[in-house]
Amino acid sequence: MTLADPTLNAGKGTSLTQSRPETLRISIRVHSHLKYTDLFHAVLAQVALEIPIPADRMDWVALALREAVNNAVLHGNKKEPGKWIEVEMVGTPDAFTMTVWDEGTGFNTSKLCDPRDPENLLKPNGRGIFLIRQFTDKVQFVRDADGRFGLVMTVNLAQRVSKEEPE
Amino acid sequence: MTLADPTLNAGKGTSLTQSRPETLRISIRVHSHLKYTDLFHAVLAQVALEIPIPADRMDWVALALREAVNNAVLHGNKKEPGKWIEVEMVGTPDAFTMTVWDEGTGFNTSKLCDPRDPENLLKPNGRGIFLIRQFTDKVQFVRDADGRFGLVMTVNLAQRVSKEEPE
Amino acid sequence: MNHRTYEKDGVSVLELKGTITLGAGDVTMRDVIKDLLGKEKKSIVVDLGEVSFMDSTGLGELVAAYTTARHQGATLKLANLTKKTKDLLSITQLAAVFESYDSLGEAIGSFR
Amino acid sequence: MNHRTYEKDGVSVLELKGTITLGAGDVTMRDVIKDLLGKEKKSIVVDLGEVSFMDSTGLGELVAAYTTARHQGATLKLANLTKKTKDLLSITQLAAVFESYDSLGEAIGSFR
Ligand SMILES: Nc1ncnc2c1ncn2[C@@H]1O[C@H](COP(=O)(O)OP(=O)(O)O)[C@@H](O)[C@H]1O
Ligand SMILES: Nc1ncnc2c1ncn2[C@@H]1O[C@H](COP(=O)(O)OP(=O)(O)O)[C@@H](O)[C@H]1O
Repeated sequence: MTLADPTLNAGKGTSLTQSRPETLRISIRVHSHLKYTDLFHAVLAQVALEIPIPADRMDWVALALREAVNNAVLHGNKKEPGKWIEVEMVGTPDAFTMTVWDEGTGFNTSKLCDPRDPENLLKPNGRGIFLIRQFTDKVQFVRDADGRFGLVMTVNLAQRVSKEEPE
Repeated sequence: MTLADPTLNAGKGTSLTQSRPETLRISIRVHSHLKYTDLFHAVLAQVALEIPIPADRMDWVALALREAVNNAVLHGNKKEPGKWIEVEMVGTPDAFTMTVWDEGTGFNTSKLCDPRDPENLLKPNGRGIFLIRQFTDKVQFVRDADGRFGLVMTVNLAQRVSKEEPE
Repeated sequence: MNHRTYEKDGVSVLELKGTITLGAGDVTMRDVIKDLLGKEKKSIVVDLGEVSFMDSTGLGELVAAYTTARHQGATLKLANLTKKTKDLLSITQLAAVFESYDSLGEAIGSFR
Repeated sequence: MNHRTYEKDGVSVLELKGTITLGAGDVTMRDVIKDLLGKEKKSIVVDLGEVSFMDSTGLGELVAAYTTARHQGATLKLANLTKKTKDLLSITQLAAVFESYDSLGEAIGSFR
């Protein structure tokens, strides 16, 4: 994996979710530090001035982004500060997509527990991915050609499609 | 020129100014609108929380960025909203580099007038590049493989080198 | 996260302010609760009225505070939940775990 | 850019606030000055005390206002420049063009 290769800072993975032309594309690559979560949140707040994310969803979309970034730093890159995370935000007329990339091995998403189950309800952890699924309209897990793991979160803009509750 | 190609969002041109490893890399691509100047300014303000740009230089660095973005929209892309601009910000321990890309033909930088000359002093225009040169430590004009025109502005971080006044 | 603790009518009030998120605070909610429990406080109300943003770590801190209190024979209740905090507790079904009150007065009064 | 105009001691004061940058304002400084000149005002002071940020377009607007005024036999002076605005005028050598005063009172008084 050659992170120094400049072509790496590219829109990999997002083709999955792109149907209409892009109007905005942001990509931010930083070292793996929790302090950058606030940076991404602030950038998202600026982006929201240009992308019509419904006002009542903004805090929740920001929460999803924060959860994904924290997971990338803690679980994906295992707190190794030399590793990189990258956040891409892409706007099209239909959707706003946020992808969080880390250098980790990913995880088995089918093995995730439901934090609402009685045996999990009093656990302090395990609510991040659940909240991401609640607050965005589509969640995908991808891997790019360089082996990076990406969590793709899509927020529908044109009309909000009704989504199934995760069971 | 295929702007839809995702590999285009890459760190082209910045290799010119990179000597030490990157600590932060931001790349923002948007359609050509003056309204995004504020977005870039706000992102820079966030970046400044992580990159040690001296506080007394921040407003001037932001001014340089605004001038370059406005030029890219007005002169480079000739106000065509379908065209793209891209701003890259790269931090290394030594320097902070901002590159503003547009889809235009560039310009003959040796033909620029000095706005301080008596015959120019009362002209309403022609101070943008001059201010950029004043407020950053190095200015380069580059063209990438796809024909994009880039203005590269470098702010030294480690120590401020004394710079020659543009004559 | 900013916080302040005080006593009112025999109840310990922990007032939280700002964002309760991962990495944002120097002192964690958990530390403050441990401190109160160490002082043998048995009735605790967490005032969330000024909390603007909470993430899953913040929720986890609340849950940990709740269970730690319970294990030590103390009771932790919530007061002044904002609409957003209410939504978050309801979505995660933690609303069923916590005893929560619309006002601080009601929360304190409930210990009588 | 926010602005307000008023008369004081026979002088028209144009008070500017906020950022004077390209694309930021709906009304431009130029329009306001043209309006004053249309009303046969001959003595104008631009109060820049509350201007937080100015770019080359803002500088250009100031220059354009100055020359337009002069062409119509009016005089435009500046007052209350912040450190940053002073630096900008000095770097561009526009400091030599504008008559500027540290206070509004001095600027108005200079017309007597
Ligand atoms: N980016 C990631 N890389 C690897 N594993 C991850 C990643 N994100 C989440 N996980 C795994 O999924 C689990 C559940 O994540 P989450 O729901 O956010 O809860 P928590 O982070 O509190 O454990 C994590 O404990 C971790 O094992
Ligand atoms: N990105 C660009 N592409 C093409 N031409 C440019 C670009 N930036 C600047 N120029 C040229 O350089 C000139 C001087 O620019 P500048 O100093 O910013 O002053 P102004 O924008 O007020 O004319 C412009 O008028 C334009 O002709």
